Amino acid sequence: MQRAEEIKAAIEAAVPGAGVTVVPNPSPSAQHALRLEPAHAVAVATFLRDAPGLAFDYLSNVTGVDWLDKEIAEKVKVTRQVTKTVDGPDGAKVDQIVDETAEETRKRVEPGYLETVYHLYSVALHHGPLVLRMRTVNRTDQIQLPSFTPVWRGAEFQEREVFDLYGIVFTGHPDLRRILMWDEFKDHPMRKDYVEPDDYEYEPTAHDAVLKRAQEHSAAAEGNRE
Amino acid sequence: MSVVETKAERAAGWNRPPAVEPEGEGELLEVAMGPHHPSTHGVFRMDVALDGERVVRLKPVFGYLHRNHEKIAEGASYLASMPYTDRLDYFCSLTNNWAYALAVEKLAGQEVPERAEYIRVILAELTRIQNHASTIGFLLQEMGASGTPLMYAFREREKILDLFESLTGSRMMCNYMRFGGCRVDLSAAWLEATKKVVAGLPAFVDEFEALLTGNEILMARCQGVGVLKPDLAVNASISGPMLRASGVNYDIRKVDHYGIYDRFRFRVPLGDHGDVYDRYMVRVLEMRESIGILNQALQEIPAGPIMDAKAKLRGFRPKPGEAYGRIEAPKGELGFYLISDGSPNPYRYRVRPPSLINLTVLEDMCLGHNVADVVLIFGSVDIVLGEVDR
Amino acid sequence: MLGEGIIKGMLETAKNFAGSFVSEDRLTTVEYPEQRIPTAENARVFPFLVYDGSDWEAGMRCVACQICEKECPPKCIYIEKSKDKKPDFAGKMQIYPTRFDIDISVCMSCQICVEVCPFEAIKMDTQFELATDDRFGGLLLDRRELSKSNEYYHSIHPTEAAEVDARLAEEKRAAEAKAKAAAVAAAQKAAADAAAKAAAPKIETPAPKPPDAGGQ
Amino acid sequence: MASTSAVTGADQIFILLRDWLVHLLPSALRPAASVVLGAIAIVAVFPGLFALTTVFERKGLGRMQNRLGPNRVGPYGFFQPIADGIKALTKEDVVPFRADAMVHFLAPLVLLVTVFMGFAVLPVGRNMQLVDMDSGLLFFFAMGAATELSVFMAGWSSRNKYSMLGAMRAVAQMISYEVALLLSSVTVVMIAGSLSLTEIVDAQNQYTGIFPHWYIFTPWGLASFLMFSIAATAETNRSPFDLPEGESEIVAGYHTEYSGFKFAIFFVAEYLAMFALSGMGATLFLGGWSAPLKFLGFIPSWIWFFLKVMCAIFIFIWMRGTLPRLRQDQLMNFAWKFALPFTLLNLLVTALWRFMGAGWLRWVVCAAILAGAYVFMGRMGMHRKHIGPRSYRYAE
Repeated sequence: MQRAEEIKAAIEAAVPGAGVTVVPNPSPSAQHALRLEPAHAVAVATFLRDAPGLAFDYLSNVTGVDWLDKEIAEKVKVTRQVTKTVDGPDGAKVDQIVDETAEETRKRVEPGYLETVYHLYSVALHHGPLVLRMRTVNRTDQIQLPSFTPVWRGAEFQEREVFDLYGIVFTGHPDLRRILMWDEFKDHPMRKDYVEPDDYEYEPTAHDAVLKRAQEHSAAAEGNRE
Repeated sequence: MSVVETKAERAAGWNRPPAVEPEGEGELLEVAMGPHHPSTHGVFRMDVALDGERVVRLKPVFGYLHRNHEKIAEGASYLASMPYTDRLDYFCSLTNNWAYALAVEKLAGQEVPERAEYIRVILAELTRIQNHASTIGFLLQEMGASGTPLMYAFREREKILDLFESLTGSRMMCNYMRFGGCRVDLSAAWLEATKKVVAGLPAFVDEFEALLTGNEILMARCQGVGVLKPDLAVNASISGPMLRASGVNYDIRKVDHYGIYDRFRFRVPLGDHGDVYDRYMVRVLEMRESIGILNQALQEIPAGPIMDAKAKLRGFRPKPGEAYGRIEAPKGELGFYLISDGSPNPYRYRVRPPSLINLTVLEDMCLGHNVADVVLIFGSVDIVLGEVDR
Repeated sequence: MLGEGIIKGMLETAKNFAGSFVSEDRLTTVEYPEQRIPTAENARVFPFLVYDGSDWEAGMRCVACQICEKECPPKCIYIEKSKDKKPDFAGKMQIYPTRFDIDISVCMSCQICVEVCPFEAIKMDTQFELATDDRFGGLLLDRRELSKSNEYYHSIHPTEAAEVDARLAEEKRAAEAKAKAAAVAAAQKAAADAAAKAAAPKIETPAPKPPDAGGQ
Repeated sequence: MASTSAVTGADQIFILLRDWLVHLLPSALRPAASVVLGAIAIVAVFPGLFALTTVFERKGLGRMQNRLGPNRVGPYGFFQPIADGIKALTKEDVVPFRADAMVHFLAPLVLLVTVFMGFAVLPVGRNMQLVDMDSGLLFFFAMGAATELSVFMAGWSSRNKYSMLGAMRAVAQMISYEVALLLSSVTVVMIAGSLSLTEIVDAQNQYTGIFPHWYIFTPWGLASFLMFSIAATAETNRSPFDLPEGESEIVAGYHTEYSGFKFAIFFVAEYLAMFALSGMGATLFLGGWSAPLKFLGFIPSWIWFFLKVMCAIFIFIWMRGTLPRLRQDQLMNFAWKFALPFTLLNLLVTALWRFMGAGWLRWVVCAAILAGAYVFMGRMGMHRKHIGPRSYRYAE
């Protein structure tokens, strides 16, 4: 966390209004991340690469993560003002406004987003990793993020892969095409809500999900035949 | 040496491959090299535009072997992904195991017993030797040496695979390492057999070098071909022997101090030209260093447990969080990035494949060279399609 | 001088050519159907089910817990549980699989099922010559085809099988001791309940068949 | 010469057989029949030798690679070529869609015919020569040059990019190396004073003590022989000059689109060209059918010829087992910048040899010039391309 905070301070000194936040990582690995604002991301990345004390010249890993819309049920302590009738000092009933605290379960939907994660190392100074993250606004239409390929060439294929599998559109990428799936493919298979197409092949031990698919497939095939 | 770009290069934006203009008039010959081509190491395609035999454009096309390993892993438990990692780079299943185990150990905060660390080092270095030997064999195969170096490499590789089989049960799909240790302990007999094999390896490397290193045809074919400049190599995230052949001193065994590599004395060979010959020689020299590591590890291996006492085989659920673990695999930096949401399956499982990322600069290296050089440069990158396409 | 390295290389191949007539190291070919390398003890190919005794159905160790089915990475195991129960090696009544299929065309020989099995019921075979011309039926092994005796297990993985037997014997002893203790406790309770009787009757537990009753 | 007459029977057995057969016919037909019989012998013997060579090649290559090679068909695998032949015959003959079917069909035939023609002038034994031409050498090389046509026909008609690339490579390479091939043979003509192969062999079939007067045992002859061997390797598209069919680069070169028996014909023709050039090399530099030592003269001459050819074939196989392939431009550089100047120099040296008169001086002078030139040009070539051994640094 310490290191991430330091780097955050350095970035904010160099790129005004960068809007970097530290994303803590609770696991024992303690690889804390810096979340960048897409608007300043390329400037921050260039700074990280070129700053003498940081020199994160090696972009090791680029990947995407899909976070679905989350329904969060949380218990909230809610304080309300309620009118209560209490015994007044003179014995008379008096209406009084008091604060009452009650626990309530609230449900809220946290909108999902797509996230890119970058792992940076420094070849010159032999340190790292520095984890950078960026989030899209939502999972449907505002899925643009700036590309880091102009800063680190190593992002070229990996960003293409993230584009292919998650559908994040990298603005500024020189050659944003599908890389693993074929060009005519429509969906983005790594998304959590991706539905596999009905392309079942015979498997003698079909069970669970495969069996379900097999049945659906044969039903569909029956339907087609009729 | 400086690995940072000069100002002028930086001003020019990013390192795009320089455009090569065709010399003569007339149409370019567009050749799809692959997916059915003898030297694309499986199913890989290069869309090449040729001016005569000179390459003016080259676009790699991937995905013929894509099976969405990452998606499969998200639907399987942590343990169930271990055998799948064998199938990424099927030449080096043990280092794949190690990288994955390392990432999970980082995620779950597990400790690895000393003996298990030694076993891992021994197996990883054996893997490295057999991978480098076969890579050179394949490289020479692509150079047209009718398989002789490849057969010599496979002769030694067989001995190493026999060791793998007698320890892990399988020659290539070892599935040996576990989170917090290793699956089965090695016996004294295995250790003896390994010592015997390792004792024979220097003679093999000598034979290899006598056959190849001084060969004028090999030198003529390899030297000055497919040059990769160090600053581009770093900028394009090249890793492994390819990066070091360009003269960048970056060996994750030395940098990350993972495992117990700090205990061994070994050096990192570096090339000065970054061409195919340097990539070949760096691999040869790395084999020699690996033999040194093996000799030390086989001498020093202590007795003790091979699994973390706290490690659980069934019902393994790491706490929410994420971790990126990487090792110096024979092909380069192999990393695993895992996000846990506390369930038995990883929420996100990502492989950082060195084979794919090392191909980023394929076009840069090939432009202006011949078709014959393309297969050579491609072979010197050392890829396995199982890992490229995943 | 030009050609020096070429001549050096040619001498190396000549050495191997000549060596192939005299040295084992330089002629590594094994002519497979006639010659065979002994399989390594740890070698693994496809899983099989271990049974004790001579009757594969009665002696089957599998209790259809379905852990392997869940853990199997390529999901090649299919198990159906029985409605009734049969005694296991320690004499405890257990469910057994009425159907246990492994599709070895899908199986990737990873050994995860062996590792996760708490009952030592599934082990790895070393038999690899399983080629068949029936793509589906021939590669789908049912529980009859999968069942191999414990002696067979001993013959292919002697060290591992001995460890397993020791472990099972230990478990069985513990189970018996527990049963004995329970019986003794029950007897004592009965004795206490009866109160009148001076001595509790000694109850003998029936000795179930030992797991490795192979010698018979 | 007392013992020779006893051996002549074995030595001339084929000639005697032919004459006996021919005398059964009316005299008007005899000259034609004699030629036909000779042609039949060539067409029977060399493809048979080809079959044998494929087995030897695969087994030898296998031994170099620590394996056995084919050993399943027949005793020690020697019936493998029969199995291969049956396989080639029964395979489907695929002609690519939109290929020029006629040319595609003709190419292997033209190749086979031109290759066979070369054997007509080759003296395979004492008096064993189909046609004894005065300009046999010229005829041989003319026929060799005609193979380029068929290779280009094959590459062009296939309508395949790899075939095209292979054909271009093949033609460029063959034409370039033909120069070196011819110029290195010219030295022999200069010394022997004849283009007739019979006379060239006769000139070498002499002995000083027990040692023969083969041209390879002279400085210029050795140099010529080296250049001839290199050029012959390139002419026959054998490793390390097998670029036209470099399987790792352009799949199979000009015969990518050939299958079945047409492919087999290409294969046969490649080996026949190898025999022809080996035979020519033996004739020019190794004394043809003459015995290597005088007292070995009792062994029939044709045995010596075929032994010499097989030795050359073994070296072909040996090189194939060891050497990686050159690149196109390096191949051309080698042809024009090394082989050509060197053979030209060798011509001068041969002239020097011719006019210096016998004595040790011409040996020293010629050998010194050639060795010096070889070392110097080799160094220059490597140096200019910055090719050489390297040293490596280590980081701790």
